[in-house]
Amino acid sequence: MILLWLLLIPFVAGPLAFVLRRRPFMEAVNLATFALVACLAAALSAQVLQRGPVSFWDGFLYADALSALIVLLTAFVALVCSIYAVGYFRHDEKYTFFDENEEVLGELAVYKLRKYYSLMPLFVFSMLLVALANNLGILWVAIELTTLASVFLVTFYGRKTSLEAAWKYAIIGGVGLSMALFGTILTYYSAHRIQGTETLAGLNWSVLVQNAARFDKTTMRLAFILILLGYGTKAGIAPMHTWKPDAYSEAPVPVAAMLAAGVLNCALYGLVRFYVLTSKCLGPQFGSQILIVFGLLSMGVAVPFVLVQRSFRRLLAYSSIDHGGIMVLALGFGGPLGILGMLLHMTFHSITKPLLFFSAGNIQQHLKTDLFRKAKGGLIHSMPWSGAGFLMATLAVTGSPPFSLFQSEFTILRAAFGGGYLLPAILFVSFLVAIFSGFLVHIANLVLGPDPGLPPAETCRWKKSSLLGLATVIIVLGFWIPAPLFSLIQSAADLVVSAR
Amino acid sequence: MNQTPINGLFLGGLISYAAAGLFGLAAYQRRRATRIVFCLFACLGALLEGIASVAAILDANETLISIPSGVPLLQYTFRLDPVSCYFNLALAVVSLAVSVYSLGYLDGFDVRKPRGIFCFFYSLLLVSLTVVFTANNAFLFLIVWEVMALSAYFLVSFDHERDESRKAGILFFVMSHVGTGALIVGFLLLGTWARSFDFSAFHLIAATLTPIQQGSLFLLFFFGFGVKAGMIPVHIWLPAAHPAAPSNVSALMSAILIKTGIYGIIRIAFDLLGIPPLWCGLLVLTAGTASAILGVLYALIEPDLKRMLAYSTIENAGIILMALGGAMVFRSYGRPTLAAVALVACLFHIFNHAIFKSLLFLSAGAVVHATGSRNLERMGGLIRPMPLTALCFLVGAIAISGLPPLNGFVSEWLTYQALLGGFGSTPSLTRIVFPVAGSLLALTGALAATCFVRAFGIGFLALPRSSQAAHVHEAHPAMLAGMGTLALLCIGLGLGATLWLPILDPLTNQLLGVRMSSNLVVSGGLALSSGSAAGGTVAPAALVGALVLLALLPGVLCAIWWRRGRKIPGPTWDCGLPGLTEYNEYTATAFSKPLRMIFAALFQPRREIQTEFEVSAYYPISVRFESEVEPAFETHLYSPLKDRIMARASRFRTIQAGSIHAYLAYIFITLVVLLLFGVRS
Amino acid sequence: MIEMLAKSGFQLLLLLLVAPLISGIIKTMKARLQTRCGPNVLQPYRDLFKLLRKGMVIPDTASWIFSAAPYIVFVTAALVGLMTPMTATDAPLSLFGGVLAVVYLLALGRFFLALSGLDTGSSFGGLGSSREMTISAIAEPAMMLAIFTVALGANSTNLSEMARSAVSQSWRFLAPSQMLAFAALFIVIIAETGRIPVDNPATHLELTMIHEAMILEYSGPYLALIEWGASIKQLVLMTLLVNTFFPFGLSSDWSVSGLGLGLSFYLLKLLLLACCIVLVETTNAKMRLFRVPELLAVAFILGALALISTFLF
Amino acid sequence: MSFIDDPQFGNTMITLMAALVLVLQIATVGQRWLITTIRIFAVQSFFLAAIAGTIAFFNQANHLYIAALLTLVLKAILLPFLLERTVERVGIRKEIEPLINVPLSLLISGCLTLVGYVVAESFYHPEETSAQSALGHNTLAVAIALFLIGFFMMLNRRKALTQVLGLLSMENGLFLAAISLTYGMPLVVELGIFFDVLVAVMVFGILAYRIGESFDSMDVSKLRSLRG
Repeated sequence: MILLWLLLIPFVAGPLAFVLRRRPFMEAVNLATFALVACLAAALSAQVLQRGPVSFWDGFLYADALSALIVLLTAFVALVCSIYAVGYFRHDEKYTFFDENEEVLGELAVYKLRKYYSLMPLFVFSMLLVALANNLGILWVAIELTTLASVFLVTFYGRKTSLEAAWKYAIIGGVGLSMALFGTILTYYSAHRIQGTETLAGLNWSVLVQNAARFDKTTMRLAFILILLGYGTKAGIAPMHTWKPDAYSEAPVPVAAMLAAGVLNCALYGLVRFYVLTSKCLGPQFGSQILIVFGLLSMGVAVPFVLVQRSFRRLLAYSSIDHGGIMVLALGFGGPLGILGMLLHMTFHSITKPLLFFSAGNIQQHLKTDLFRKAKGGLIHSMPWSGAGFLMATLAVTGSPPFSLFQSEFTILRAAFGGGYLLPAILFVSFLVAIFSGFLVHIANLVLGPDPGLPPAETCRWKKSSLLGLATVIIVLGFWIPAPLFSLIQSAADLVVSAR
Repeated sequence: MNQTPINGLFLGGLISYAAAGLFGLAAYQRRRATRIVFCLFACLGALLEGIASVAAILDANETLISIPSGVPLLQYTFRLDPVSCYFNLALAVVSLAVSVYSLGYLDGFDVRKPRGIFCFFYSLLLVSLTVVFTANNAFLFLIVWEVMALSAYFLVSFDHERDESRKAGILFFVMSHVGTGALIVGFLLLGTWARSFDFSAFHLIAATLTPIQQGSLFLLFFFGFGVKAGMIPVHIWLPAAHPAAPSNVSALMSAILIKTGIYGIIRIAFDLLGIPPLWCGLLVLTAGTASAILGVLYALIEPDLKRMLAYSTIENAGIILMALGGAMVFRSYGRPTLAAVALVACLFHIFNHAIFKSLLFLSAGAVVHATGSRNLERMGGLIRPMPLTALCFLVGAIAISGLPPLNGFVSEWLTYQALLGGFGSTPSLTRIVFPVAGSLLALTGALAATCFVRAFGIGFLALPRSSQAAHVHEAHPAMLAGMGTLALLCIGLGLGATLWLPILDPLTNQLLGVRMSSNLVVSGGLALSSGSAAGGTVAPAALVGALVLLALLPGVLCAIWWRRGRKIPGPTWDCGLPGLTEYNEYTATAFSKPLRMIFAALFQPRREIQTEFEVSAYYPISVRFESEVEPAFETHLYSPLKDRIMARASRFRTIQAGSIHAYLAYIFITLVVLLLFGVRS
Repeated sequence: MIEMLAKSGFQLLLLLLVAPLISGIIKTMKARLQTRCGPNVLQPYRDLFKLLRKGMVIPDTASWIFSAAPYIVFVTAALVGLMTPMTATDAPLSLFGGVLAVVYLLALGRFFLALSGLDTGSSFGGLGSSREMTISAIAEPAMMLAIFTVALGANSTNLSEMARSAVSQSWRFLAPSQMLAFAALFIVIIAETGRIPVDNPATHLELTMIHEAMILEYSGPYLALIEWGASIKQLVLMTLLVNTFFPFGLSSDWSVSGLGLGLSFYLLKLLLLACCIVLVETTNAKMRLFRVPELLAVAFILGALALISTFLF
Repeated sequence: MSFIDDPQFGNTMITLMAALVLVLQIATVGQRWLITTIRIFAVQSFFLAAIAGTIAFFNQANHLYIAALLTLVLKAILLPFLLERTVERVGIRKEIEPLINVPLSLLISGCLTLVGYVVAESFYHPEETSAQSALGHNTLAVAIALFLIGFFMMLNRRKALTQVLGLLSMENGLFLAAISLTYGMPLVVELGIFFDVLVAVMVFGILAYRIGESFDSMDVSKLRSLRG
């Protein structure tokens, strides 16, 4: 029953917010929905931990440890984004940031807010559907839905550049997903020749995984390549990453945070599902080679753009391309440590990345620009909380030790050295160091420095609470991981490894 | 003494450091009392750590402490073996003195500065340093290594309003991160071969490593730890970061942060890699000699007081590495006794350098705090208003130049004996390396003496060169107390060297299996011998006694022949000019001019003089003199490297040039290539 | 203990008396060679006693370092004297320190002398201390190589040990390494004691004086102490040169007959060395400051050759 | 009329129609008129529906009839009507010069067809499939070719709507592949896919319209301001 409620609540919240029209009601609905979804996600993970996989509608919705983890992460990020969004859009509304040439502010602003508050729950609904759908076809439909729901969120500000970003996002996403569909069809074909059933269950992952060993070799090889290209595009793996910097810098910050911490997880979730099938059928060797190449490529592509970046919003996009690359690399290294490292990295990344986006959002709203050239530095004087949060998040995201991302990167490196991938590991470490230096130079000069005399920014209660809440979670996570969370990650990793 | 009190002391020390940090962060801004409580907690922590390490060194078996950790992949295990406790003791002593000093120094900060943040990161630095020395697990070591770099970064860029300290902080953090990258790869390689990340496990498989593995691992670790130890090619962050930090932090950094690099090299060379091949020792020796020579040469021409001290830290790190290199070479030739002498010299110099370098930085901090500028050309005549600070600086200067009665001389003497012994014992051509290194060490020592004559002479003596230097008051009593303890320690270590050597016995026993103090200390604990039968001896305490006795002779002579009251104060000879002003005094740049001319090949000095005159060139109205020395490593190595990286990175920007067709083309080509070739593999 | 006190008392007395004599002899011989009649050989004694009785002018910019420096210079020179073997192979205080302690004690004296030069606040003091410290720094490696060569011969840095091994191996001074080491050490001692090619002790001309510039402001007893200390230092360095390379007549024990013989041979050898120094002084003009490093580089090369030749031949 | 239920006849009819679809696809690459592209797309969808109907008829896969009907209604009638209305409203008739000139792009489409056949080769298992199920096998090569040429068309054309059409023809290729390999995906999935395609086209239509409004031209290569 939890699965149905998990999907139904956001699905209903979208149109409800559309109907309510007034801002306080919409905010209330949004907050209530995501709070409820978060509790349900926690309950689901507890249930999965105790009683194993939960299924509903005889297998149509299916939640094992892996999907429970993805649901939990998506719910957490959605909750934090919704809290931040309240403060963010109030600030936008007050400083007429919507569109310069709109005379009648009030009415049009509400129209844009309605668009946000109705589309965001649908966006979260599609992400949850991705995690819970057992059928790979429905998985594809759900990921397509995430793209469609988020296109109009990217064009939120209606500027020319946001139109351009949305168009690129939609077209490249569409192309990627059609490749993914082709991969799904080929997988179904190779399964169809063995099972022969016509029913819907023919494409259910739980059914496919049992007799994946007998699938046809060449079909599965082609299917995996297409799936990697398809879901890799949604995850922003190089060379399909080109839409990411534009979409992240043009979308409003809560949407960008959801894209970075939500869609990335779902895309990689899809990739892992297929990776399990191919490694059962072809053995891990074939998959890991291509995954390592693509992982190193995305980290390598991120390095030059981090070093010579002009805008800090785009800097964050390249950081998430880099982290996408790290997770694909971890999957490529494989082995129990590799998969555990990847899932740990996914968890810590989904918790750390929103803080980076929120503090960047505060700074952009305060400075009215996201270009380093225009920002005169010394932000710590006018906005101490966001400045300090931004510096701390930068250190956390670039994987410097006291924070948890270093632990997951270290586990991934252990898997790399254990598996004998010496050169990729050394490249991995050098990319990490290069990206750290690029980030530090940019952000330290932005946050620290002499006082430029900007008026002190009054970050409202909502924004400050979301920043502080996330910061404490990140610091605590560096030293103490709650036992149930770690056992959830552990069982998800065992699921992926044992299924192989 | 069994285990439990040592564990209690050690953990108690860590807890009180942490308490100082949290208390400082929370309650700093309000009253002055909170400042005292912060310093008290820090001193308490230092005391506890000091006692714990001394007890652990003297205790026969090493203590292992493990605390349950929240993170499943990570175990908090500490190993208090003699080597780590020795470094921990040095840290405890220096942090005690610096904490006492900070009580006075922090009053000087202007009120707007967030002193609470400073206290938090200061205690975080102390905690991370303690754990770096005692961590027994490679993963914990790497985490705490970066936390140390992180807290040092925030302390260096504490007054980030100034561009110089912000840039210095970034340079420091980036270079230390590059070093940590090398360490991560090294430890992971070791971890996978040993199938566990405990240092004891590394120790077990040390014997099974092949020479190639040992060599490559050593290079990785030597680079990683060398960056933090301020070795020559990777030293450029040190002269930038130390002066930018507040003085009590730069004292702690110069004294202890440098030693974490050296601790790492010692741990790797002697404990974790078995016996590395010969060329590793020679590499360390040559790197040490280069660092010593270039460090002191750059220190000589530096007008900025704290930058000069930072360069002299590089010089002393070089001397320590020379002794260490010597020890490694002797060990690879199978001469443990000689290696033990070299190792004793290296360890003794580590402790001495920690003491006198922090003393120098603290007194420099007091001077800079009083005069408001770090430029030697602005100082002068400070010995009258600040007699005690001047005395402390003088004691530090004598110690660092290695002049007899103090501790610098004893450790340099031991290094000479080790190098001298090296000539006789090594068979092949490498025997010539040792005396040459010895003579370069002598050159370094003499240049260091010149450098500190210049610093003390120009900085403290004769007439004040600027108005601020004229109106100066003595440092805060807490600052004087901090400096005083260190000065007394310098003198004590110098005279009581023979008492100090037995403490080094457990260390040499752990690393080399040889106890050297019996044949190093001869004639009833009075004299220090060089280990060989009829080797040279030196008795620092006896020397001072003889000096005092002999001083009676001129005293008596003067008393007999010279009637009282005939000492008349008069003006210095001013060649008939209307009285001597501070413009007649020698300046720091002039003092180092002969050496700048002699070593012109290295410095490439550039001088520019512009004179304004009305009637004829011989009667100038105003002369403008500008002299500049080329920073060799920045201009020839680092800035070309940075420019090339940035140029190539900006060439990469064209792949995100905005055209959607190009983006689709990337995907299309990847698809077609993978369809055709991916399926085949 | 008493016996060591007696020996050091005798050696101290010897030191104090012979040092001014030697500088007096050098001065008169130099004058004679330049066909001048020159001052009486005992003139340095008269100067010292005159200065000890005169009053003193202390520059008002000077601090306690100005008045401490003379004592330290005199006392370190005396202590070093007690540590080197003059008439007998084992010096009274040889246990207290070897040749390294000698070098570094002299460095301590130079350190304080340079500081006192800067303390007076006049540019002459700064000029003198800057040049003094530079030249001694450049001379250091050459001296160290020469000392290493000799110490390796006796495999100990203890001066008495070196003297004993020099005495035991007859004709050792003819070995190439010893000759090269002697040449290197001779050049270094010329630089250390401020003799003509490096520094002109007799002049007060700004451009040429190095040692004199530092003690320009001293007067009365302080000047006496510094002059006396400088001559003791010169004597000690000459003794070091003489007794380690030409150890004839060094008595192995402190018997009266041995002392008498040792003393006479010792004075003879000093006289010969003084003649060599005087010869060098009169035949050479003072070098420009930036040519001195080349001279000391020659000394360094000689030292290195000496070292290599110990195991080549 | 006995030849109607003869599988051989079915096979020839399917191959004929698949070949026609491929020829029409290469024709769209060749010409420049926007309206004609939309109409060609409609005809292709009609043929696809016919192929689906034939396969359903011969293999008694009745869920395929629904898919065929949906394709017919949706892609042959509804979408072309929608797209034409957008074209009239924006008022752009003629496509300007494509990025790669026409003869070269035709050559590339030829090569892509070859690639399609090479890739399809590895799937062809004559030995184990019965004559009856081998019905639509050579259509897989056409499907892959359709997919790749559609992708190339998106790459090559400047107009926003043409890119949408490229995406739709790629989707057609997939539908053809699904039919020929596994006689269509499970019904729910098929419905989901159709629903997604419909929503996607509406979203693209709105976006293209707003780009036409603010950039007052549908030329996508003008969208270049976001760099680095």
